Amino acid sequence: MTNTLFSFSGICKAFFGVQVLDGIDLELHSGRVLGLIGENGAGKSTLMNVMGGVLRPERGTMRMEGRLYEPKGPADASASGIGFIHQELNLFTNLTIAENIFIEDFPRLGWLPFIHHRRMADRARELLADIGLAASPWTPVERLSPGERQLVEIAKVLASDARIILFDEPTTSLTAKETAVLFDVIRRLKARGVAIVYISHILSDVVALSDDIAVLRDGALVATGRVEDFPIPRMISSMVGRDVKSIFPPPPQSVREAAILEVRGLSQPGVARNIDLAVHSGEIVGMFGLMGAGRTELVRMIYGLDPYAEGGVTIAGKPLPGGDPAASIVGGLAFVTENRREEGLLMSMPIAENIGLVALPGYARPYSGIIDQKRLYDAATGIATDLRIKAASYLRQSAKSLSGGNQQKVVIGKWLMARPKVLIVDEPTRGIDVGAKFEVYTILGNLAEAGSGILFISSELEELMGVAHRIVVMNRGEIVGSFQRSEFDRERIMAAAFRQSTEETAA
Amino acid sequence: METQETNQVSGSYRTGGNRLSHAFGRMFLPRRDTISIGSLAKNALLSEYFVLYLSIAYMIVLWPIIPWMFGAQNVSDILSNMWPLLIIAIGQTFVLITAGIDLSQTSVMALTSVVGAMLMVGHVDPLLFSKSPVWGILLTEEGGLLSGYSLSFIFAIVAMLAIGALVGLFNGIAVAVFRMPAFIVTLVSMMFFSAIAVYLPKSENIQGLPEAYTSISSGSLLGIPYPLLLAVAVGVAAHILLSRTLYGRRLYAIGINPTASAISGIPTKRIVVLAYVISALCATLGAVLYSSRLEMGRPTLGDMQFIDIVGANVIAGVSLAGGKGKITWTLFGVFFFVLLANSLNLLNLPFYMIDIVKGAVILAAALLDVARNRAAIQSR
Amino acid sequence: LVVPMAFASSAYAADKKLTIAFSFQDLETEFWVAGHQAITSTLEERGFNVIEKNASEDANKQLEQVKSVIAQGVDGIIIIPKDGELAVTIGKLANQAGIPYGVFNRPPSSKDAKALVAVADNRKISAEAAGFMAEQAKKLGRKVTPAILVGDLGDPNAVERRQGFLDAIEANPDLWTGAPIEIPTKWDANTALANLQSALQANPDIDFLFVSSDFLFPVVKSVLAPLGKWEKSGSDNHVILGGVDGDKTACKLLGDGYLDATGVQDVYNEADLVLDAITEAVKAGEKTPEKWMLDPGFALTLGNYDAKKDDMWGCKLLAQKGK
Amino acid sequence: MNTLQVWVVRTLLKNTTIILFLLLFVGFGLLAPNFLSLRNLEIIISNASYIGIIAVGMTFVLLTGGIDLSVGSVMYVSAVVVGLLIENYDFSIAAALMVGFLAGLAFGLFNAVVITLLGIPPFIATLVTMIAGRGVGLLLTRSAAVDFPDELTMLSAVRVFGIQLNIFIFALVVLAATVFLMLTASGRRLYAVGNDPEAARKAGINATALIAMTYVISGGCAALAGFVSISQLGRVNAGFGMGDEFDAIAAAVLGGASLFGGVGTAFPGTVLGTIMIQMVQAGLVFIRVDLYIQPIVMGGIIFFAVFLDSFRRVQLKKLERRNIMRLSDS
Ligand SMILES: Nc1ncnc2c1ncn2[C@@H]1O[C@H](COP(=O)(O)OP(=O)(O)OP(=O)(O)O)[C@@H](O)[C@H]1O
Ligand SMILES: Nc1ncnc2c1ncn2[C@@H]1O[C@H](COP(=O)(O)OP(=O)(O)OP(=O)(O)O)[C@@H](O)[C@H]1O
Ligand SMILES: [Mg+2]
Ligand SMILES: [Mg+2]
Repeated sequence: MTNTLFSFSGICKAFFGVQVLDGIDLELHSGRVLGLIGENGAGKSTLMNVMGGVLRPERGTMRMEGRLYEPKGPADASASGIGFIHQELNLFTNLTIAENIFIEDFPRLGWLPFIHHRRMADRARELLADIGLAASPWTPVERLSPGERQLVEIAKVLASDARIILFDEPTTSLTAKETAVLFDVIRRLKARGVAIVYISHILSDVVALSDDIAVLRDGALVATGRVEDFPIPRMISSMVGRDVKSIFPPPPQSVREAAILEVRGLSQPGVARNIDLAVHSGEIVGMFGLMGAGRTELVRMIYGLDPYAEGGVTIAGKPLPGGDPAASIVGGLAFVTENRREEGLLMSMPIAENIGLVALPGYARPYSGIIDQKRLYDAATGIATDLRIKAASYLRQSAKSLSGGNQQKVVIGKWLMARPKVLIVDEPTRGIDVGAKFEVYTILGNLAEAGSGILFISSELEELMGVAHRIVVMNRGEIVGSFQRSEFDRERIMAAAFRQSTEETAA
Repeated sequence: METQETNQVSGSYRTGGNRLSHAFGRMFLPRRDTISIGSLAKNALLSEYFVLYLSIAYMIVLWPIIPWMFGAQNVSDILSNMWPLLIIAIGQTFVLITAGIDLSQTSVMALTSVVGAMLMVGHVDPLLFSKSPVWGILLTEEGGLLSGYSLSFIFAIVAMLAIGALVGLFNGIAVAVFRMPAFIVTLVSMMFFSAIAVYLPKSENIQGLPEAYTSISSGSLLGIPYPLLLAVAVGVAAHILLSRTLYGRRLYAIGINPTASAISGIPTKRIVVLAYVISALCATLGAVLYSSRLEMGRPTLGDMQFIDIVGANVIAGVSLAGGKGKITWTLFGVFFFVLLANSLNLLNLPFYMIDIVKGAVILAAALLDVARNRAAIQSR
Repeated sequence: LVVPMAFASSAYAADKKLTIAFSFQDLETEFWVAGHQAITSTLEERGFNVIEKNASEDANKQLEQVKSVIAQGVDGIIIIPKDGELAVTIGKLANQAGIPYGVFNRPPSSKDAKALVAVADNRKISAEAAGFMAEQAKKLGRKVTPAILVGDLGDPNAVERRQGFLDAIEANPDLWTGAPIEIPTKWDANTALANLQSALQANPDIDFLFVSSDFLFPVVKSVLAPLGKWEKSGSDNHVILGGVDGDKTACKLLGDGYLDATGVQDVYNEADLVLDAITEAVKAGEKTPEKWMLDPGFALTLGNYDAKKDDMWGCKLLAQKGK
Repeated sequence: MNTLQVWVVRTLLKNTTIILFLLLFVGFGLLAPNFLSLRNLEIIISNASYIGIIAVGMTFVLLTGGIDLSVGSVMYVSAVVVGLLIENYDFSIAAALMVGFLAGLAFGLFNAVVITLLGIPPFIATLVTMIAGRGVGLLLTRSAAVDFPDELTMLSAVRVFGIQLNIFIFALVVLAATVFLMLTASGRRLYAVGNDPEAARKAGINATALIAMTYVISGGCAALAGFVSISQLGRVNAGFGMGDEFDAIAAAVLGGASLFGGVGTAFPGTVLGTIMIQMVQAGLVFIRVDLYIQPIVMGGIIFFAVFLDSFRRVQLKKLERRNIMRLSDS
């Protein structure tokens, strides 16, 4: 067995009395990948933050190559060769890709304080090539998509030749192609003898990458071992602490004739062309596509956030004015956006306030506009409880302090409370655990059961095939295929998603 | 585990009917955002009333040095200085919560006081005003348009409010619809409208306002001075608007995350515009009190006051970054500033010491406030 | 109102000294500093307690300050009001409180409040100074191009002085090449500098410059000198120069012949007038004495420099400094 | 739209500020022909230089999302210190200036400490320095005017490489600031801190030190500006520098800086902003607008400039929207 590079012993961390990590003993070995799994809020990120010097443990010690390791801050961590890709993107949108990559130590012009721009650009190009991101190093990060930004984050750790690299859910905004690239990178690092921690809720990925597995539950290490001894069902049961029969609930038998959401001939130059789309009452329509296919843009137009040149949208026969989210909501439309941090949450506000936000007018008295707090909080806590959001108090704990997965649940809860006729969800299961995923699917299912229509955007084909009645494939701003459940077939759907781009490379 | 969790939550929720109100307050209490379960009430209390305690402590310290500080006369002075400033600062709070700032309030005060005076003034001296651009239109030797009418002052005040609202509307639209930076927009309208305020009467103060108007600041109802009544009315209305209504909730939401708010169907533009209108209206009411007290319309009214207005807000914890603020805080902040000014007047320091002492006291207050916050964090 | 008086008497029981409160609008120019000096020192010489209040150009503040001294129960109040209207409003308060009330340098806008007033007429003084400048211009036997550095339009003194200047312009209709060029200063040296430079750039032929306050002369110098226009009276490039206040600099410049005239308010005289009056009133226990005393003021010019320079406060200060 | 049009539109949008600047210059020129002279441009820049220097310092502070209200007072105090040292303690001019400059830095350092170590909001911290600083000045002078010897005022006439000294200093400050902000590691990290302090700390950037630095720089700039100004005025009254903080912030913001941090440049941004304001002021004097109307017109023009700028941002965003389809499609 390879030599121990890093070890935790008896690490404990509590947030205001809530024990988040208690007594973690764990070892990392150079040249090996440790898959760290656990439900949302299990403490994975917290553990990594302790290691990365972001948080200080209450008890316990860490050793690096046998020597005691006590980081005063992130700087110390990177100084001692620990690279850290945070769960939330950590880029400076007002700087360029190159600058972001080298923000920690810029290449200098000799002894001068000036940045050696050419060297920086060249290094950056190599790295971008490594991770297969086709963009100039001088592109401002604000112009990149989350996916592309994630790649930049990865390039960042590659730049610092770290000996330990922590990946906290790096694939949440990557799609198949980039994930492949990432895995390739990780394998190369591993070959170089780097020790790696890989955190993800996509267990198949974990299996594919890891040598060892460690399972966290409620801040305790409940199981460790070699990957061979961890078939996915065992991972799940030890994460959740009980046996879970299936990963996907069967889609409800509730599809009705009436089309509840109808999109006709929607077009916007450069974004989408002649989109026809219908979601029936009780139906779950999956929308698949590669990153940048234009799904988000399309739904943003449908929902009324972006303008469109031609076409129209109707809900239950009533046309939407377009360009007016408020009207869309009144019309019965709901939209769970793909990045919860910027577009979803009021980070500093309590969970209940966040959940109440959309439905608020329904709890205000006419004229006076006075809010009926009791009813509001009852409803909000009710929803939070249904979604099994894990928090000390729904009324006081701020969304900021929630784990990634629980934050996502808050965003969904916010829309459920508005009782929508049609729910558009953009990548709703990004970064949430199997248990939570199953809950989300069930929630969507129940909603459909109750007669709502659901448009489910995802870059994970499995889940779409698992829960959708029908899958439409989007590609370059056009809908290039539609498959009934009976005709679901991985290869054909993928082919549709890739087709034009391959044509292009041919042409 | 999960079930316990939820039980505990709903439990604390049921037992905590009264904590509910706190829960809402808590949204913006902590400077550093953190969860507190045990020490919540204490912490809330601390952060809510700290500046008030501070002021009281300050008064107690001063008691022996300046006994007449608490003479009926002086106390009533302190209060009469407080009401107008309070009303204006409350308006500012609304804008600050949206992560904006309104530097134009002072110009609104000047402009409305001038126009109001021009409308209701009795007889004026042609020597002074014949050069005014509105001479013969708004203003003649027989006084303003409304002069003579018994209720002229009411119409005048209505007109003042209308003008204030227009200025606010202008600021709001520029900021919310055209996405212009609030600071520069309101700075410009400050230049612009105070210039107009000086231009209309060609620099002259307008005296000879009707009795009914000047008595607004001096008169009282059942022994309660009108300014106090007005301030309380505005304060209570603002407090309810912010803490209890749909509008208030949405205002905070916008201050914290405009994008998320817009996506959640909040009519962000309308709400922000309204905030600027409210700010300008409050400035106008302040102008009514000041000008009735000075018994004149002044083209330079409020010239120096911007710093006090925003300072009072910020010292009390209203954040320039938005999303954070409460009327009670503003009240305490204003009280602190007025008290400070008044005590400096009474202390009879030589003129070259006053500013130094004033600075020192503000600094001390801010320091204590920070220390208190740190303590509150640790105590968790 | 009884209560604070009670406090006050107890507060002052200790010493029989009488207390006079003195609230001045600000100390931003030498003129105000001199006035402030004159009053405070004289008061102390005469054995009063003095309470000073700087209103720093804020009308409200001044009102609040006077209220607070009334609350302290002082025996007399003297103010340099931010403006005439304020002087009236404050005066009414003093009258109510039955405290003798003196107004210095700026006339109350009406007689609604009883006060001891010692004031100069800014407009008249400015007109005199500008008038003498016009005489100088006539000697040139050609038309001249007049310009004025105007003060802050929010300040009545500035407006008055501008009026005085314009009076002089009207008085000599055919002396000018055109309408006077008005240059804003907002009473701020830097603004004055910038705008005067621009004005001279736009109208290089300006050769008749009225400066609304003497404190701006250093600025004028630093603008004119590089252009070769900072010359003594009599030389061809001399710009006929006039000001108001009569401060040290003005006195010096007149002596050296750069300056043609400045309108002088006799600070010391005004101070004495109002102080004598208020002292009597206080001693006699009068509560609301009234008396208007006019400081005739005068223009100190190249013409009467030697004769009258000793009446100008600026020259007195200069002399002291000399010793 | 074909690509050429797109290119034209984009370049137009990218340079609205400069375009407006030229338009104004020419516009005033048409109304007052002798406005269009190099000499006049020089005068304008020269008169913009002292506010410009403050505004550059202010830009540093704004980049971190802070604000510095104390510059006006700092300017006053350091000028007073210089004057008194020369007058009463017969310091050499150079020595006096040096001490005065240190005084400026000291006030900046005070702000820095109060803000970064004691954690007091910049608005309050610098407000205190603004008030108390003015007080210190009054304490030193008893509010009397301070005069400066001719040797010092001579300096305003000095020319370096044919450029007026104050303009030269302004240029140096701008150059230094731009080099620092654009080319050095700390400069870029300053932008990072302004963009997201939390992330900056996670990235191991010493945000505290950087923020502290900006206030010291701002203090130094204020002092320097004070010197430039006294070399022209020769005298300092108690009101010296009052309200300049707002002119400086206005100039920076007009130059594109944001009060929320992370956005803004010393050059061209702040420089253009400052000069534009000064140019309008000069233009209004040139064409002899009624004094009462001048500030009204001024306000109108600045408002228009800012309006144009925001309009342009929105349009640029639209143009830079990614194109999902193949180019041939659109
Ligand atoms: N700053 C904080 N303040 C209070 N509680 C916190 C804070 N950060 C995390 N927590 C709590 O600690 C627990 C663990 O959070 P953590 O982010 O480590 O979970 P995780 O395993 O990363 O979950 P996920 O897979 O969703 O990211 C959660 O219950 C969370 O609410
Ligand atoms: N290349 C790009 N440039 C700019 N914005 C992009 C780009 N790619 C995606 N975006 C935007 O970033 C957001 C997130 O995109 P994401 O990484 O989730 O790709 P995606 O959602 O799979 O692609 P899409 O939703 O467009 O099919 C969306 O608003 C998307 O429009
Ligand atoms: Mg996590
Ligand atoms: Mg998307």
